[in-house]
This record gives sequence, structure tokens and C-alpha cells, in this order.
Amino acid sequence: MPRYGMVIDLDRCTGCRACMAACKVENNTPEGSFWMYVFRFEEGEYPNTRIWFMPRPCMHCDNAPCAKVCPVGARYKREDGIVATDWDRCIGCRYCEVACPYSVNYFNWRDPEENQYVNWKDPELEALSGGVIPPYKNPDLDRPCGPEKRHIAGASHVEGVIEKCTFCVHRVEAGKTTACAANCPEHAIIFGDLDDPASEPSQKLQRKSSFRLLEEAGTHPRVQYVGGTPHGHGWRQIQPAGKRS
Amino acid sequence: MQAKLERLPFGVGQLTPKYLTFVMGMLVLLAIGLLSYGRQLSEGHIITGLRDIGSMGGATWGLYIVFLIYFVGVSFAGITIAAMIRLLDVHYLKPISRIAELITVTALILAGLCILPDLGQPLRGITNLFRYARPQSPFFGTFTLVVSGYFFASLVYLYLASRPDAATCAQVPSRLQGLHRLWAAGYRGTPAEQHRRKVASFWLAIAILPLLVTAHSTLGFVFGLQVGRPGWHSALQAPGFVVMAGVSGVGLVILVAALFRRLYGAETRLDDRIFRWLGNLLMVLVLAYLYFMVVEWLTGAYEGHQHELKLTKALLGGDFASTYWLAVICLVVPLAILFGQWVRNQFSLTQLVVAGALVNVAAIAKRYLLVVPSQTHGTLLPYGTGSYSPTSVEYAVVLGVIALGCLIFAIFVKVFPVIDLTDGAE
Amino acid sequence: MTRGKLAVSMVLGGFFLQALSYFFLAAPLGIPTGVEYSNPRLPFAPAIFIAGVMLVFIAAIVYELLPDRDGGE
Amino acid sequence: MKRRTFLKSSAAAASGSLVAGSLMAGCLETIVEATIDEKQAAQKEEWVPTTCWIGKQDCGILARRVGGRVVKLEGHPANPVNHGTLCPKGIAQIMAMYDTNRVKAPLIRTNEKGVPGEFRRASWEEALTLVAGKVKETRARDPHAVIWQKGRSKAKAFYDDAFAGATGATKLHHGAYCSDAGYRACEYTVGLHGVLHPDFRHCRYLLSWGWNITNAGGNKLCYLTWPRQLVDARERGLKVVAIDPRLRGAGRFADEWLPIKPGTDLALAMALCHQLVKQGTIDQDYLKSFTNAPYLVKDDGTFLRMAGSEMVWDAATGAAVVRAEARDPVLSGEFTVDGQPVRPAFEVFTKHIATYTPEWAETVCGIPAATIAHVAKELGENAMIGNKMLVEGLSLPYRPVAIMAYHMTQQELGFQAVRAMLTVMMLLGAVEAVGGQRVDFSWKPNDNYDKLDQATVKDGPYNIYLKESKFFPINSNNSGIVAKAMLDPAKYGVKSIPEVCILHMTNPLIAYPSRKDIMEAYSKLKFVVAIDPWLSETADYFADVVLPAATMEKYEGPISATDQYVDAVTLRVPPMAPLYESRGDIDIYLDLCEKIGVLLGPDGYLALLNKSLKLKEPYLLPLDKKPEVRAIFDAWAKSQGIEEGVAFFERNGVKVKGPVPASKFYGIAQNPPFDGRIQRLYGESLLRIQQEMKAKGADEIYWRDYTPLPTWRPLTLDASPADYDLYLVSFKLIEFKQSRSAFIPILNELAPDQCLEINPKAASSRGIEDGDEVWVESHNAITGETRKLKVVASYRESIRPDTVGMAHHYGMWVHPRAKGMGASPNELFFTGEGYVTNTADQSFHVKVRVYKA
Repeated sequence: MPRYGMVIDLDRCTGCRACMAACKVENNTPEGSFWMYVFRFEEGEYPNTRIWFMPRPCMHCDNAPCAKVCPVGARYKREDGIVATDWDRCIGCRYCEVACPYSVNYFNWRDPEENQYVNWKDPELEALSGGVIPPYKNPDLDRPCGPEKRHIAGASHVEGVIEKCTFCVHRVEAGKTTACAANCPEHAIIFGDLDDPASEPSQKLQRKSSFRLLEEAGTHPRVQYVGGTPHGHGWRQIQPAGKRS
Repeated sequence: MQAKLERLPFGVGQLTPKYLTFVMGMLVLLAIGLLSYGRQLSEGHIITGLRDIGSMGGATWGLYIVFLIYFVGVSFAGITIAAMIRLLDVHYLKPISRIAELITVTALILAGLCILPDLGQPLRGITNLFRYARPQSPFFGTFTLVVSGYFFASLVYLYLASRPDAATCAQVPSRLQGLHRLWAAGYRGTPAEQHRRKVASFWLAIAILPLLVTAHSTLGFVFGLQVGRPGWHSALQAPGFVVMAGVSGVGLVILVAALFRRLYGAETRLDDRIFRWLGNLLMVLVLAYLYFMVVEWLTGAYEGHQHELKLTKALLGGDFASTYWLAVICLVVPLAILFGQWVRNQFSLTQLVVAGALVNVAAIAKRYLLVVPSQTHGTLLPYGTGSYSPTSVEYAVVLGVIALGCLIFAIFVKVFPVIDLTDGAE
Repeated sequence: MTRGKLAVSMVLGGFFLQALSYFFLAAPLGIPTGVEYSNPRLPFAPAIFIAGVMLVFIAAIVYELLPDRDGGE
Repeated sequence: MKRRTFLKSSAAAASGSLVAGSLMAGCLETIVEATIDEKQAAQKEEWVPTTCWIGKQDCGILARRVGGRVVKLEGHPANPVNHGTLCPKGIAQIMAMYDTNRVKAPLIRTNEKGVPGEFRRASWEEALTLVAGKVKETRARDPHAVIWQKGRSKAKAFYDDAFAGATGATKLHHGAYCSDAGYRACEYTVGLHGVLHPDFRHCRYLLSWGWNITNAGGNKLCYLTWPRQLVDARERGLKVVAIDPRLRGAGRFADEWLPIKPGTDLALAMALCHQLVKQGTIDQDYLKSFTNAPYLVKDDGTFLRMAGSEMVWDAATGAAVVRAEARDPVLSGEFTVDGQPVRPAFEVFTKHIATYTPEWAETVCGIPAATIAHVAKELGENAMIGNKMLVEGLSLPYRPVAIMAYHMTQQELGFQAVRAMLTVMMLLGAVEAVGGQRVDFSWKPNDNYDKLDQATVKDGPYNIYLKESKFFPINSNNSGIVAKAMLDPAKYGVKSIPEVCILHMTNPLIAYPSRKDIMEAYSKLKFVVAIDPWLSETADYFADVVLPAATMEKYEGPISATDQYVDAVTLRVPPMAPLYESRGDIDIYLDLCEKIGVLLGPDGYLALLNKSLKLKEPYLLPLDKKPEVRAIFDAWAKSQGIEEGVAFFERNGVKVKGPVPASKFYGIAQNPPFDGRIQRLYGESLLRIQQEMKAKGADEIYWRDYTPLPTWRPLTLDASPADYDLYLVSFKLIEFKQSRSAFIPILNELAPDQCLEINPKAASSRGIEDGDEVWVESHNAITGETRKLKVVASYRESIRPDTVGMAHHYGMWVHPRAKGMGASPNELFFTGEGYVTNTADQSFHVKVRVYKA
């Protein structure tokens, strides 16, 4: 069985946020949810300033705090390394969200179909999409995943449940890579089987030194970064995405 | 052995206009709360002030969780006091035992009701917990021990302890006679029955004390085991919860007991000795809690880990400073009052009531400061500082829940004597 | 002494149910590495745990309220 | 009925109350196993090729179509520019396509103009008849009274240009707001159409000049393709020096940051020239062979000529000879020919730059002299002058140094600044060398090399954008200047001002600086038509008719798909039928031309299409009947030798022709090199133009920058009073494309709000905290006019303390999604004298003061 992971090459990331957009359309995440989030940082004082970029998907930790705290087992770890959310079971307590050191969880604060960028419940769209609303909904997301046949792919299914990056489980099970990796213009995001030493991410890890985010938290993330350093004390976020409350 | 009564004591069975006005008021509040909850169900949590932690810059747990842990906290008092009376043989405290037990039961109901509006899928919450609850989740303890175990135990305790009074009331002819008879379940006060009561309540008290500690600790573990939130991950979290629960619970018992003493003119039944004892207990608990706070503060400020430091700054001098110092004042002032009373061996019920009220303000503030800042100001990745302010919906729901608590009390006192009729020394 | 025995056995039974459910029937403890950590090994195992907790306290009611068969001891 | 809807409503009906209904819905959700909607499952899934419609480079797309509706857009893997990836804009345009706020049907105005519009729906027939009638009537009266204006053209501009051609309308476009002065500088100086970028494949040392490198790409490619080449080059060891008041543009790829004072780039480039000459790191052979550096210059600044040919001093013969005969032309010295003193142009140049020392530049640019000196040293070392590299069997000069500078012309001295940068590269012999300075993607000599050299200054009356006027003889047609001319035609010698304007996918009120001027000028137009998928702000205020254009769901093209190394061509193929009542732009023009009566015949629209698409027999469009749009592209594809016709593109999306051979790629690899075109280190004709302008009585402000060598002078904006103590610069964000994407919801979430980037030191000295609302007030040093707007300040350590920055893209108000995102800096900029280059190109710099609101 493959054990999936992601390697992000910070030497190649231009902070363009194409991965964020690709993720949103692929997974139909509602407004305000960024399963993939790209930080833009600034550090140092003028004129000794430097700028950094850092994409932040879900880390799919091997010791996932979210899976540990989930009271009903809606958040669980799969054998292939993916940390999944069963949107049929989640009760919406958001314990996973407060437990996650990386803040990768997003709650469906309102009807996710109405919270889409184009309101899927707008009757005007029915004419546009040939009688099928929603217009750009990804039909793959309804498919149950894995041998256990649970509903874990994509977003925008149920109000009041938690969602996060699924490593595009519906694509991965179909033999494709994640939407963010597939769309990264600079090929900075590489996804694959970390147990296979010949896979592209494994190769990358052999060539360049790597680090993981907040390793001290003991979460053992399956997302590794190469070509940079962990964020330091004086890093300030610039140009944050998303309206803040 | 039973005292013969001419009529039902402490206003049981009598409805006064004042009472009805109060009930109406509470019903209105409850209705507003229900309507708000209905709105939240139909429109989603978007109408609350809650938002995602991190890129959305919000707090995902807010007022509902604050009051959940506050209510679980105040539930501490009743059962503790009841158990202490039994185990320490402090007979003169007996008259307040039912008030205390009722506070426990009511508070636990309210706590349960505070979880529901927080859940995104409330009905799933109820069904899925029974189906899937995982022992590994600290919520398992909250759910099983606090809500079912602790609540059920308190209910059993309340019931068993009230049987003699039920039997007494059942002798008075009234519309409630049938109920009281049922309640008494055949209790006649025979020596055998009294013996059984003694044995049962002794073992119950013994069984409840560890449950009490574990239940409150469990709630502390909900926060204390989380390494991802600065300000939460601390071994002090669980004991702190137990002590703070005691502070707020005893404070509330003082308030409620004083209220009923005033309402029913029960100065002889609820005498000063009881209040003095409660005051002293409160003083010790507040002192212990303040000690915890200092330890907490020192750890955050001294170790200098950037996230802990940021949070400590936000608490002591930043966005939460006003709430923080309000909480400190609401603990220090009562301590001063209680300490003064103790040293000078004076007693003033008014002062004690003020102290009881203040510690509850402090309790709510401290619960808020536990839940919210670690979310908005405690992200480990540099998302920037977030903010949370509850909306009217959340306030309405919480007020509705409190109103429901008042109603439970109001109804209880009209069907059953809220002040224990029998003395401790039976 | 049947009353006492009954109560004690209920208490013991309650604790047994709790332990059984907690350690053997509910979802396993430990670092979650697979889907099995998300499901109880027996459906509704948490309900069994709760039943165990309640059984312990019901024992007190049973102990007190169980009618005397012979009108006293 | 959808599953959930059904469950929810039935549950609600059963329980009869809102609360219970919602609870039940949640419950049933867990208990009922989800069943996939049968209708959805039966839907056919296809992948259809098309191209992006938002960005500049029209990336290849594969659209995932399920049951006839597009559900996702992904990059086309075979397209060389994007290799299966898309930028956020490309991904997000699916939202734009399905946007319910698009113009859904033709609209006709029902209220007065100059205020937010009220419109009624009309049929296409009615709207087109109305527009055609107006155009017909007006052009019969005065052909100059019709103007046609487009923003950036999507795909090859043939069908829209043909409309202007067929109707005789005056064309206006966005060029003057972009890098057109840079294009002019490159065309004039080296004869190539484009602006400066490197040969990333071999480059080792890059001056990233300006904010584009990772934020907006370069002249022909977006930030998606250039940065990929950049990061690849960096993995091979490319060093990047960022020269920009603001670091963000180069991002983390800057090995060194030179925070230059806005508008002083010319001075820095000249100081680099000074140092290169001083160091002796110049490519003498290159200068002698390929530039006019050895040409002999007389005292009056003109070249010494014999029988029309320029003379050089030949060291071999010790005499002045025509350049073709010189065996060893000299670069320095003073000579006397026929009694008049002459000097090689390079000698004039070295004298000219003698005072442009790094120490001098430090006072102008705010960059330490030592830094300038060491950058010059590294430039010289990395240029590896004298080295050659074998490329595809050709031994070519290897000069792995270059400048990336796209919008560097958007400043008062922009035209000459780009010439100065080119001069640096000429000194190093790096222009069109391997790893060196590139301008165009392949060696394609441009007509303007000669045209601009022969540019004349005519007497009035002038056309509306003052082409060949005594004001702006070299001119890339600036709508701001058009506005100025419309507001004061007498001053500029303009006889008639336009009456009818066709706005095609452009939004001048938002897109162009100096909104006040634009607003006043457009209110003079009598009839305005907007062809646009959305109601633009300009249309909202001024349009009489709005014609809904389709977004990507139409045929359009052909589109170059080269990443400069691989040649390819593509088309935009509709992934589904146009939504709402919108139509493809070509359909609209065909009908409009038919109604105006300019479609058919030898001078008609179709004839122009034949010409501009280079259609060949037997695929020429017949001139006597209106074709289907698809048939036009079929004819084009077949003319290109693609037997299958347009179906090839409908199936494959892109036609990859293969790598561009070095012999076509490098100008130096031509035979003769550069096709014999001599690069103009010394711009003699600029001096001539200056003299002609003076002779026609033009003021100094118009002719002062027509100098043969780039010459520093103090900037106009520095004459603003001392309390306007900050420079305002503007820039683009990755997330948006110009002024027509801020309302696309995913994008406006990725970059949600306008802000004023300000250095914390500058801010705190003004009592401004991070996140405070501030007033930004600009001052026009010529007219004294001030303008101000409110914006939120945002701290940046990555900007000069004397500079503040704002992004374009914001400031829209019609689309509900774009509202409330903050103002556009275009409201603060001025246009006209002092705020445009000598070639009428817009400057995006102004002096401002900032204070707490």
C-alpha cells in the first residue's frame, strides 16, 4: 500500500496562489475556506528585507491531533496516509479545528451551496447549466472512497460539518495527483508515495534537505518542505488572502 | 420520626402574582432563545460571531463553549457540598444540601443544552455519540462522565436524599399529594430504611467524589491536552478546572441560598453558620485559584516561547486586558472580603453575596479567557491576530438557556421544598 | 443480604461494562494509523459504557427502593 | 429534485417546524446512505480544448465538460506556455463564465448619461440596428468622428482591427498605459518589437528591473511562464539583482535588492554605463560591428555622411571612410574631416557619461555608490566578453547577462530609461547573444526601426491622439492625452473631436489614470457602445447601448503559444455555447458590419479578414456573403497547411511546431548578424526631431527629452511642494488581470482589499499605525491640482521609506462583488504634460502626502 505525502519546494514557489484557486474549483470549497493556503512573508528591516512564500495544505500528520480528538471518528487516518473527514458522520463540534496546530480546518458556517462563489441555488443558473444546478460542481466528489466506502472527498456537501484538504482523495484513488500539485506552474508542489524511494517526492527529499512545520508539536506531518527554512520569529504575513472577521 | 406539617412548607404549591410574572419573564427569554436557535439552525452558524481559526482570523469555539464549561463548573458545588456533609458529618449544613444538589442537576442540563447550539449537526451529535464515541477523545469523558455519569449520579443523589421530605409532604393534603407520594416511593422512615439510606448515601458520596474530580478534569483535558493551542497545553489545566469549578459553584450556592433565605424568610433554617462555612470554603478555593493564576502567568511570561508570550501579552496588556483584570478584581475583592470576615470573625450576608456574585463574574470571564484568546491570538503559524465578538444570536441563546435554568428552579420550588426539612442528625 | 449483594453486583457489573466498553469494545486507543481507530469495535459500544456508568448509580436506587420481601431484615 | 433538497423539505413538512426540520435533515443525512443523483451519473464526460480568456498569454486549457456544462478548467499539458497548469485567474474564470452578474442581453439606456445607468433589455436586432445606424450616419458626416477603443486584445487582433479598418474609425488602445514607450525605445534602438527580457536558458546574471518578474511576467508572457523559466534558471545558478522601490515584485528570488528611488532608473543605467566604460568591460568588437558607436558625429550632433552613408574613422587607413569600407573603425578620438571637427559617437557617449558617476547616481537614485560599482563589476564579469558558445552547431557570442524590465517605461523618462538600459547591454555586447538580452522571441525585424527614424513633425490640425504632432511626434496613442485634447482642442490643434465611441472590453474610467480627465472627456461623446461581458463602470456612466460579449465560450484566435523556446499556435474553441444571450465578438462584428454596410466587397470587413489572417487560395473568404465564424478559422487553419482545418484544434487544442532553432532565435546568428541592422547607441534622429519640434514652436516640456543619448534631468514631480514628501507608485498583483478581474469572486478573495503599502518608519513618523485609514493626497507640479482618496495603510519593510505603493485593479463599483474593495490609485495620478513621457506614454508616479483620516 502506498503511503502518500507531499513535498513542497520553497525554492520554486513564487507565491502565486494558483494552487489555492485550483483546490477551490476542484473541491468546490465554499467562500472563505482555503484547504490550501499560501503565506507570503516578510522578514527583516528595510533595506535588509527578505520575502518568503509558503503553501500550507493539511499536513496529514501521522500523529494527527485532529484524528485523536474527534469524538465520533469522523476524522480518521487512512492507511495510505491521508487524514480524511467523513462528512456523513461529523457532528460539527469543531474539536479537530481547535486541536490542529496548523489551522487547516474549515467549518461550513452556512449552506455550502449558497456559500459558493456563484450561488448554486440561484434559479437563474439552472438555465445556464442545462437544467443541472450547481453549474460547476465536480461530480466526483459524491463518490464514496476507499475500501470502507466513506464519503470523504470534496467540500460543499453538508452544512455544519468540518472540512479540510483531502489530498484530493477522489483524484488520488483515480490514479491522479492532487489538484494543487497538478496545477503548480512552477512545479513546486510534488505529491506521491513517500514509501517508494523512486517516486518524485522521495527523490526530491533525497536531493535537498527538508523540514516539517512545527515538528516540535510531535504531529509527524506527511507534508515536507525543501529549499527553505521553517518560519522564524520575525516573519510577518503580507497580502493575506480571504476576508478576515 | 417524620415531623407533621399543617401545610406544605416554603411556598410549595402556592402561586403568587410575583412568581407568575417571573415565570412569564423567563418564558419570554426562553422563547427568544429558542427563536434565535431556530434561526441559527436554518441559516447556519454564519449568524454567530464564530469563524474559523487561522486564515479567517476567528474563534471557532465561543460563547456556547464558554457557558458549557461555566455550567459544568458550577455544577461542582452541589454534589461536593452534599458529599461533604455526608462524609464529614457537617450536619448543620444539611438545609442547603437540596439547593446545592438542584444547582448541580440544573447546571448539568444547561451545560448539555449549551453543547447543542455549538454543534453544527446537533441531531447527529446525539445519535453519533452513542454510536461512535471514541474513548481517546477528551470529549468522551465530557460526554460519558460529565453529561451521563455525573448528571445521572447527581439526579440519583438528589432523589434519594429527598425521599424523606417527600414522605413528609405526602402527608399534607394538596394537589401535589400524589406526586409526593410517588416521589417518596413508600418511604416511611423505619429504622431499616434509615439505615439503608445511611449506607447508600455514604457509598454514593464516596463514589461521587472521584467521579467529580475526573469529570471536571476531563473537561480540563479537553483543553489541557492540546499542544496546538498556546495557553491550553498545561498540566495545571485539569486541577485548575476543578478549583475554578469549586469557586463558581460555591459562589452560586451562596447566591441561591441567600435568595431563598430572603424569599422564604428561612433565617433560622438557613442560618449564618451555613453561610460562614460556605464563605470559608470559598475563600480557600479562591486562594488556591489565584495561586494557579500566578503560576500560569509566570510560566507564560517567563519561558518566553513566542506564542505563549504573545498570548500572555494579549491577556495582560493587550486585547483581552480589560476582561483579564476584571477577572482578577472579581477574585481579589471577594478574597479580601472573605479574608476580612474570617480574620475579624465578623459576618455579613450582603458582603458574602457580593463575593459570590463577583466570583461568578470572574468565572465566566476566566472561561472566556481560556476559550477565546488561544484561538484568536494563539495560532502557531503566523496568520496574524484574529478577533471574536459574539453576536446577538449567541447572547440570546445563552440567555435562553439561563432562563431555562431559572424555570427549572422556579418549577421545582413550587412542587417540592427546596430547603431540606430534615436535620442532618436524623 | 440479597439486597446488598444485588447492589454490589450491579456496581461491579457497571464497572465491568465500563472497562469492557472502554478498552475492548469502543474504538481502540493509541495513535490513529488506520480506519479502525475511527470505529467502535462493537456498534454502540459507547452506549454500553454509559449503561455501565448508570448501572453503578442505579445500584443505589435499587438498594434503597427494593421492596422488602419479608418486611425487614 | 436533488436528494438533500428532498430530504430537507420532506422532513420539514413532516415535523412541521423549522427547528425540527433542520434537526431531521441532519439526522437523515447520517442514516440514509447517500445515493448519487441518477441524472448526474448518466451525464457524459468530455475534455474539450480551449484557451484562457483572462490573462495575456491565452494559456491552453482543457475544459472538463459533464453533461454539456463545463465543471473545471485545467491547463493543457501540450501547450508550451503553460504545460498543463493555470494561474489563479485561469482557474477562476469558470466563476466569471457562470457569473449571474454578466450582461445577459443587449441593453439600451433609458436615463441620462454621466450618472449610474438604467437600461432596458433589447433584442440583438434592435440593438445592432441602433448602433449601425449611428455609426453609418456619423461616419458619412465625418469619418474621424468615430473612435473604436479596445483594452488588451485577446488572441490576434485581426477581427477587431478589421472593424476599425472597414469603418475608418480611429483606433485607441491601452498601449500608452502599458509598456509602449519601451516597445518604441526597443524598436528605435535595436529594431525589435518587445521589451527587455533575458535568454533564461543560459542567463547567469539578471537585473530584474521593476516589479514584474514574479508579479506580472513580461511583455509577451504572463507571470506563469516567465517565473517557471526564472526558477529553472536559478536552479542552474542564475543570480538576480532586483532594482525596484518595492521588493515584492522579485519576491524571494532577489539575491540582492537595490531599492531605487522611483523614476530615477535612467540615472542608474547611465551610472552603470559609466562604470562599465571605466572598468573597461565593454565589447569593443560588438560596438564597432553592430552599433553606430563608431559613426562620426559633427559638432551639431548629426552624423558625418557621404552620399547618404555614415562615415567612420578607419584606423587602418587613418581616414574617414563610409562605414561599409572601414576595416578597423575606431571608437574614440577626435578627428578633422574637411575642416570640421568630428568624433566617433562612442567618444561623444563617453564624454556624455563622464559625470554620471556612481557617486552622482547615489544622490539621484538613493542607492549607495559602492553598490552600483559592485553591480557594474559583476555585470562586467558575468558578461564573459569574448566568450563564445556552440549552440546547435553555431559558434555564437556567450554573454549571460540581461535586464528584465517590462513596465519600466511607465515613468516620465521611460522612453529614454529603456534606451539607457539597452545601452548597458550594447556596451556588454549582450543584445541577442546567447544567455543575453532579448527583446522579441525570435529575430523578427520591426518596421518601426526605419519608421521612427524618419518620424516627422507635421503642422496641425492633428488627429485626436496627436500623432506626428509637434507635441508628441513619436506616439503610442494615450487615451489620457486624447482626453486632454478633447477638453481643450484649440490648445492642441485638434480640429474635430469624436462623437461616437465603441468600447470593446475596455473600461477607461477604471483602467486609466487621471479618472477626472477621462470622465470629463467621455461625457462629451454623443453615442457610446460597449461590447463587454460585464457592465463596466464606463458603460454604466456613458454607454447608450451595451452588447453582451461571450467570455471564453467562443471562437477566437489564432494565438501564439510560444514560450520563446518552442513555437506553437492555438485557437480559442468554445467549450460550450455562449451563456445567456451573449455572443462571440466576431459574430457581433460580422453582424454590425453587415448592418453598417461594410461587410462585403473589396474594401469590406471580409476582405480585411482575408488579408490580416493571411488566408490563401482556395481558402479565401468569399467577399459576397457573411461566413460562419467557425468557417473563418477553418479557412485559416487550412491556409496554415493544417489539412484537417479547425477540427484539428477542436480535437487537439494546440499545434506545436517544435523548438525555435538558434538560427531563427538569436539576432547575432543571422547572416549577416541582425540582418545588417545597426543598433542606435546614438539616436541622431531624436536630435533632428527635437530641432523640428523647436522650429514648429513646441514648448521645451515637449522636446526636452528628444536627445540622442539618454540624458538625466530633474523630474517634474519633484517640483511639488516639500510637504508632498512621498512618491506614490502603483503595481499589479498576481491575482488580477488589469481592471477586469477584481470582481471574479475567487480572485477577489485571494487579494481581498486595496491597501497603501507604507514603510513602518514613514508611517510612524506620521502617527499612522498598521491598518489605519489614511488620506493619500497627490499634487500636480505643473497645474497645482490636488486629488485625494482614502485607503487603509499596511506596513511593509519591503518598500522604500520615501515611497508608498498601491495596486491597480481596485476601485470598481458596478459589479456587486467588486464593491468595497477600496479605491484605485488611478484616481491620484495625473496625465498630460509632466506626467507622460516625451512619447505621450503615461507615467505612474506622483508625489503625495499621507495623513491619518
